[in-house]
Amino acid sequence: MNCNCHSLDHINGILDHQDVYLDFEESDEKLTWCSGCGNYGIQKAVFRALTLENIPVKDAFFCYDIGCSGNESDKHGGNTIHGLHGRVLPLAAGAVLADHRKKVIATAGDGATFSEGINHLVHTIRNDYPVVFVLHNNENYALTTGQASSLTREGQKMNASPDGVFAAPMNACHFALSLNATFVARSFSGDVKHMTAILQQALRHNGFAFVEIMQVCPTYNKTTSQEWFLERIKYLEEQTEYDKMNIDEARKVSQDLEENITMGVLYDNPVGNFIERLPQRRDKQTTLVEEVAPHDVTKLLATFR
Amino acid sequence: MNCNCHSLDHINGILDHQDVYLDFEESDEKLTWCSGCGNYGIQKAVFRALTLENIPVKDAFFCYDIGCSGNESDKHGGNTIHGLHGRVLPLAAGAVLADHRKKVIATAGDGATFSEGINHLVHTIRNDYPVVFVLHNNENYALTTGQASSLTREGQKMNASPDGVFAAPMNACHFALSLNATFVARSFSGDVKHMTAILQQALRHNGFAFVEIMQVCPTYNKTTSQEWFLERIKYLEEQTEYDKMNIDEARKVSQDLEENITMGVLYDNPVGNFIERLPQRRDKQTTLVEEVAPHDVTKLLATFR
Amino acid sequence: MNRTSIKIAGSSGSGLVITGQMMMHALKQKGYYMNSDREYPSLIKGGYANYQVDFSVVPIHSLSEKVDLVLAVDRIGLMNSLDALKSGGIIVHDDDRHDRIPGLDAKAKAKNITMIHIPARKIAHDNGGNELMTNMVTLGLTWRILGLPYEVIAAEIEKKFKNKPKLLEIDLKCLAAGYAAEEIEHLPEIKLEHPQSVPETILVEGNTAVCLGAIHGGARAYFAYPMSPSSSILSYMAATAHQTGITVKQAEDEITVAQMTLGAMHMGTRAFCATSGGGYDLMTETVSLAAMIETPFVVVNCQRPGPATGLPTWTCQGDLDMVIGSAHGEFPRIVIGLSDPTSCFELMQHAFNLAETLQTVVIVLTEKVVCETKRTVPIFEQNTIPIKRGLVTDKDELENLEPKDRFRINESGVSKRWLPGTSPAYYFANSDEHREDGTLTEAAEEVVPIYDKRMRKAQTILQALPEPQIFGTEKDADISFVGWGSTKNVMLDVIAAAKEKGISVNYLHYDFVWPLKVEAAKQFFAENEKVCLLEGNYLGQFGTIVENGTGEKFLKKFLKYDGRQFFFEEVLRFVDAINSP
Amino acid sequence: MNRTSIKIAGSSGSGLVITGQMMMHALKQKGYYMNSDREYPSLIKGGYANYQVDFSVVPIHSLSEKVDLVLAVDRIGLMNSLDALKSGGIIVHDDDRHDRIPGLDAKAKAKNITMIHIPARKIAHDNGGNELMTNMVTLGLTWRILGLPYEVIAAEIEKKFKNKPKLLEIDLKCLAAGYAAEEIEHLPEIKLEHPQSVPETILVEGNTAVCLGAIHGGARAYFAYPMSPSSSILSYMAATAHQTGITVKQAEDEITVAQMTLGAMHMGTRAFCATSGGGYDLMTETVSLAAMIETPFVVVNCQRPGPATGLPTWTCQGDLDMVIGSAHGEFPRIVIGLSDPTSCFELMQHAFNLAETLQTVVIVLTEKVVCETKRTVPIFEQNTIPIKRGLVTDKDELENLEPKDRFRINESGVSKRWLPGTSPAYYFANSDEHREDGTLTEAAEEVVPIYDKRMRKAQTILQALPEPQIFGTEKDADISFVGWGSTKNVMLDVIAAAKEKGISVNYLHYDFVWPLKVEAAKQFFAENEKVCLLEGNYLGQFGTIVENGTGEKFLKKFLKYDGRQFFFEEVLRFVDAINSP
Ligand SMILES: Cc1ncc(C[n+]2csc(CCOP(=O)(O)OP(=O)(O)O)c2C)c(N)n1
Ligand SMILES: Cc1ncc(C[n+]2csc(CCOP(=O)(O)OP(=O)(O)O)c2C)c(N)n1
Ligand code: SF4
Ligand code: SF4
Ligand SMILES: [Mg+2]
Ligand SMILES: [Mg+2]
Repeated sequence: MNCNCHSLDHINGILDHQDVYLDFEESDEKLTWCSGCGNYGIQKAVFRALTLENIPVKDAFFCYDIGCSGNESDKHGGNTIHGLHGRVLPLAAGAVLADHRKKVIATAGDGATFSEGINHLVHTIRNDYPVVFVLHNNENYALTTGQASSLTREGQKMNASPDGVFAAPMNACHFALSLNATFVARSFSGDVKHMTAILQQALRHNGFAFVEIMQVCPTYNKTTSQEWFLERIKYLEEQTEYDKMNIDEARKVSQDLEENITMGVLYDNPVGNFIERLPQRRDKQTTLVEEVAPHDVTKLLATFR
Repeated sequence: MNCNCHSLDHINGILDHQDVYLDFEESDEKLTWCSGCGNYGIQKAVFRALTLENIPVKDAFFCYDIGCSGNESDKHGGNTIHGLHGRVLPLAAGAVLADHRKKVIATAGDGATFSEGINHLVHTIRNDYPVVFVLHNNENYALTTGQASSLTREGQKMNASPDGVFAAPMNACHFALSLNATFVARSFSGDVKHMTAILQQALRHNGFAFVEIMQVCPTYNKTTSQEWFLERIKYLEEQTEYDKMNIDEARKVSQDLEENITMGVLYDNPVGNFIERLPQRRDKQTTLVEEVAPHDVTKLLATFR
Repeated sequence: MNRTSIKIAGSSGSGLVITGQMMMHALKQKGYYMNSDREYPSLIKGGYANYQVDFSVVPIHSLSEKVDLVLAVDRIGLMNSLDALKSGGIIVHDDDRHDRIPGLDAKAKAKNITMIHIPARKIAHDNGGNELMTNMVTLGLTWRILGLPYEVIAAEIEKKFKNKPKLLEIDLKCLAAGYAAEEIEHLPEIKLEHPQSVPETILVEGNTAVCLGAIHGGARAYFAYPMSPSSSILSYMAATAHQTGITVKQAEDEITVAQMTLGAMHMGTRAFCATSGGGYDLMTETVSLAAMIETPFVVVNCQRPGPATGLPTWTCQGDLDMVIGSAHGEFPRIVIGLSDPTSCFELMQHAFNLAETLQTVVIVLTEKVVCETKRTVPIFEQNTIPIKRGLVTDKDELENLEPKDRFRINESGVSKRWLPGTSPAYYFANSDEHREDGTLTEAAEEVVPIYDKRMRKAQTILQALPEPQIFGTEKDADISFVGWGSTKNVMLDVIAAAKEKGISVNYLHYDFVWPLKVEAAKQFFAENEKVCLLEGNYLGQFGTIVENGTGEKFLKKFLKYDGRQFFFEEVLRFVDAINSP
Repeated sequence: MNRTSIKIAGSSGSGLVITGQMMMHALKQKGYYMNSDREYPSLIKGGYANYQVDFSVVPIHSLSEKVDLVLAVDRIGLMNSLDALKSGGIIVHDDDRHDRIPGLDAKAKAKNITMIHIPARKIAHDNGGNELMTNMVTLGLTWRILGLPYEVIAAEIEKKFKNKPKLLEIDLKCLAAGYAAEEIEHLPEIKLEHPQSVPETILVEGNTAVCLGAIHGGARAYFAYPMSPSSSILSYMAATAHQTGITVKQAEDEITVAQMTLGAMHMGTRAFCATSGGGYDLMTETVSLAAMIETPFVVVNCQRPGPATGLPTWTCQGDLDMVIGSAHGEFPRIVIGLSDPTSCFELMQHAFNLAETLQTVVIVLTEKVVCETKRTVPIFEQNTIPIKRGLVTDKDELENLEPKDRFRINESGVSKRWLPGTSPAYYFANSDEHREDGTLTEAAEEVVPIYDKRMRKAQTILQALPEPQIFGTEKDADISFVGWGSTKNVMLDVIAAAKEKGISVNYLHYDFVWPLKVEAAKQFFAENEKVCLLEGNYLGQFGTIVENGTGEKFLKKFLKYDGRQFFFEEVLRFVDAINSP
């Protein structure tokens, strides 16, 4: 159990690296998420985790999707791309393949991830690109004013679903596990410490780290509120027996989204990320960025003479 | 066990409805799949199943993807769209929503289904649109000359993967089952009778029927050949105990793609298809096609006065 | 033309829209014609937003640049109000500490602005109300300043909250307190003209009118993925689905949306979809397919400024070149531009008729300012545009069709179309190049004639399209304009206003933007001396099409691409500048 | 210019390409210049296909409409051979029952065709060979008819099969038997000119040259989804990855491909991707994003006829309007057209330099006939086009950058660019409209200057682009042409051939197709009387751009859209027709 979510190390760690932390936080513009929005906490946890992992601004690279989750992406320190709706994963994958020395953090909503971009999710998992993915799961399309996503619960009445959603919701972590993701974790926007601890582990994972944050959206999702979650959350860290490398167990504990919602690192089983498995790159020490230079093609040309 | 694959009913049925069958087969142009290609058998089975289910040409509608599977789509009887690569499922869904009296049969390759169009697969399954989907799984991109698909086996050397594929292949049926598809079946291109029987059941399914045909492609897939399959195929129909409504069992039997490859209807558990669950359509007797007419909007206008 | 403009200003999510719309409904009962707009950031809450209502005793179509009164609901609203006001205007607000906003009072004075402070928050609280009800107080006060009778606005509030009697009671108290305007010295007054009668109008926004046009025109399926400013089409279609019985599906992405629409159209229903530029990009491959298989296709592109995410909640006319040029391969298509709710209602019906009879892709372009603007328009006339489908329906004919009738090579480029299953003759809708019956061909001598046929359709389309319309003097105007889409709205008001000044202005408006009816433009250039372009983008995209088509050059181009609509006064100034250089 | 054309014809998948390429390699050893093309259906096996090789003692760039000799490998090949031949041509075949093909002999006679039958199948069998080895027999015979020395072709075969000694032995026997041509009476002869020396050339296809150009130019990542005719780029990049160390990824779809390319470019490597029209449609939203965040982006669009699936294995120049018009929103971009392997090699390097230094999208258009055609060209010269990146790399400068330097508003529209992490100054690459440092803005007064800045880049681009090139006489030509892409190839041969006839032809070729360097075209029109267009599409897309840009009209437009390239003779006939009407 290397979770420090119930200790003070966390805050001490931040205090030790105040400068790093402030580099991320720094902004004189006001954040404009709704009050009570879970995104505030998630953002804080991401910066804390980076700080605690001693990853300074210059070594982090942030890729944001379009949605409430991506709003405010221009109000913190760090190099970013705020890209297109649904496309953050391949963007982040391209970035990290080019410069694997950067920690690439990709952020997207449930709409982006499980509708517009689910093709990317499937294949990012399969390819195990070394990206930390933070899913802001507020169970709706918030920025477009509250339509249902694939993760909205059955029966919910939403904008454009006045009769209530009638397909069963997908389960984010379970889906990732069904594709044999190498790191799958879940946390809650209301618990900054837990999120921080989880994200730290995600940052250390060698491969694609899938982190679902169950995020409250008081404006459009009245049902699964802060209180609703607090009543249902179970921390895996409190369970001493749990084997993070057992995917079947992970699948089992991930399943319940109604009664006992399991939080923690559900699965962590690195196999060597995409770049390490790519035959022509295996032995390279440099990044693709560093390698841009005229490449002699004389030998290749010789085959056409 | 309502499979008739080892009886003579099958052929007698076809003989009884020769005219229907010939309407589908009719064409004076030569089919141009490679010799030994599994697509010949699949096409035959589709026509036989339609014939045996007494669905004449005018009541069937065929949607084809781009790939070898879709080639030859203009050499048989029936109304068709031969659409775009990867997009056959939403096309078919749109068609059946408009005219649910037609039996809509969608056909695509593994490349189309698990790469370009996997977003559609996920959501077609979730929405349970009443479409029969015939997956021609030849484990490669054949029409573009043999690149790897997501279903190509690990280690296979393919066009553009000279070192061999290094991601584990997806399992088509298992993936469909992980999304709680309501009908999942598997058959083999070398067994027309079995395919016919399976497709008949698919045609009777109320909802989305996912039918994986493991298809030989002697040109680009030398590994999983006719012989290879014949040595490994196990028919579910020979197993009297099997409960088609138990998804956990289905997931279990679907898993093995190496030693004992299970063929048959793995899962069949209709819940009422999309159209039936759509509140505003539940009580309608007509199709959307029949309803095209000026619609009086006086009442709607009144709300703006 | 006497017009009054009121702006309700504050932070996004603080009840601006509801307040504005209650005011509009009350004004409507009095018989005013109105136009409105909502400006807001791409955020759910916070950030400056406003809701503007312009009204008059005669129909108006545009918005004023500056308003007569700002109802500032909070400090953000107050801080933005001075710039929004005409000199001599009025601010109604509830900011106790407004004198601490640096320079505010001085600036107000310099601009001769009257600032009316009312302790609305306190009043609301005293009456048992909450934060949002302060808007009732200021609304009451505003109504008083307008010199309009209390009962009218009170009746609106009663209608709105009739199901919430408790709330209603408090609301009415707040409203009344505001209207009473006690303790306010020197209450200013805005003198209004009063309508002679209450015209038969509806107050409706463009996107709703798009829906109504489609519904009336027989559309039976709608597919969409949410995207500003198209999302309200989805909301309305879904909200009315029980009444209309229409299949409405929010799908997983725009590719799906386009494919479902095409599949449904192919089977023979009327289906459509809507999106904005980025979503349209994703649909283009399907557009190309529709063109190849000659299946009718209707898509609405609700424009907002790009590239990329751009300004998602603002307006522009920037996607014209894109919808004309995008989607691979060569094929004809039709582009229609919407301008006001009436045009939305009617042109959607034409869109379906053209798509079906000409078996073509029809792209309907609209603009955020058309989509989301509520305005008063005459009640839509129904049954004026008969449904035309161009289908073979005659029994005998159906019996005798051959497969190759479907894509038969002919002069018009439009072959027979029948619905799958209605004739013994089946056909292949083949995305591969094909023969007349849809069977694949790669033979040069077969490819050319079918390619020619598809391209010949462009001529048939051009003939089928209605001519553009001239507003204002028929010819020999002092100043002339050409445009499309929302440009029409401001031009209508400018023509009237210029006339009052003795300047004759006319305007050539294209509802059917592409392919260009070029003769009308040529004639317009021939018959008018000073022809200018008014267009909401950087490049003057339509202007270039007109110039290239006619060989003429615009005297001047007034282009705007800051996300805002053309305001009445700025165009009038442009006219003045041309008129007396 | 003496040229010889040979076509190997038969059903797809029957060894045509291998046979053709062995012949080409042998001809290359003799010092001939060559050009070739492969026509095949979108099927894996079956259907008529052919491989044509034209060769000469001087460089040639086009193909002949009709050939001198057809090597028919099977009945399908034989049945298609008459139409392919010049009158007086030769057919080499092995069809015992050719006399049963209705009308074949009569038609052959009428066209004065010599039919040479050789029992190749039998010979192959007698020597222990299989079906495919019959091609060795006919190849040997063909080589004999060409009067070329046996050793040269035998050496090629030896090289090819040196790792399969058993096969080689049989192959050589077959070849020898064919060459011996026993029992063939009246062996015809094709008299060839013989090269004086063996020039230093490579035999390479366009797509390979694209790869080599990119590799040489420092590209370190390639992303793709298979699609004809771009797939061979992926194959080559993957096949050479061990040598180059380049990250090559076949991704799940074209959207992914575009996004990965953009992400990689943004971090500072050189990455590119390729596709065809339908795949490009899917990339357009990403193109719009690249433009908004001003990240360089290089994409190769390998054109084939559309719309939709169209003619996937055939050629055209039909996507020009599309790549200029597609992707929502307004922004400048560069379009480059490839023509021959040398241009592929060089222009790919320019594409990267332009994309990076101007922070823009560069779309490289190529055509199936450029992609897949093997031809002899001089060995590519390396290190002639230095890598230019336009990055801030100076340590001090990097230390002192501010975030708003990234999108700073300036005259050129090109602000400073530095790689993420190389400077303490970070920046936001924001798809929302933004200020100079990338922070979001919706304020009109901030939107306009940054929009202007991005659009001003169009001027900087135009100045940076090289001028188009004139081939043939500088001015006052009898007949003139304008074109782009593969048009150049046929024009080079036509200019030479026309000159021999005493007709002076010149040709204005645009490598950099968009934005249009308009002055050069104006001057060309001014200095030449009869300017025509030669373009591989229906609309004459580039022609319209030139006409609109210059205000001039082409005398005639020769447009072709049947999936075939422009053949040498048809263009020459066009020249004749114009010259002596
Ligand atoms: C191609 C495209 N389609 C649609 C949109 C509109 N859009 C913006 S955000 C969003 C959904 C947001 O939902 P989610 O991803 O869950 O993020 P949230 O706002 O809930 O954080 C949509 C549909 C878009 N920007 N681009
Ligand atoms: C948008 C788009 N991308 C790529 C292609 C090229 N393409 C045609 S078929 C095909 C793959 C075929 O593989 P699969 O779907 O497995 O069908 P198969 O040929 O194996 O039957 C591809 C990539 C295309 N037609 N359209
Ligand atoms: S709408 Fe929901 S997700 Fe968006 S800012 Fe508000 S609370 Fe947060
Ligand atoms: S390549 Fe494979 S799938 Fe395609 S026709 Fe040949 S055998 Fe069949
Ligand atoms: Mg969400
Ligand atoms: Mg396949």
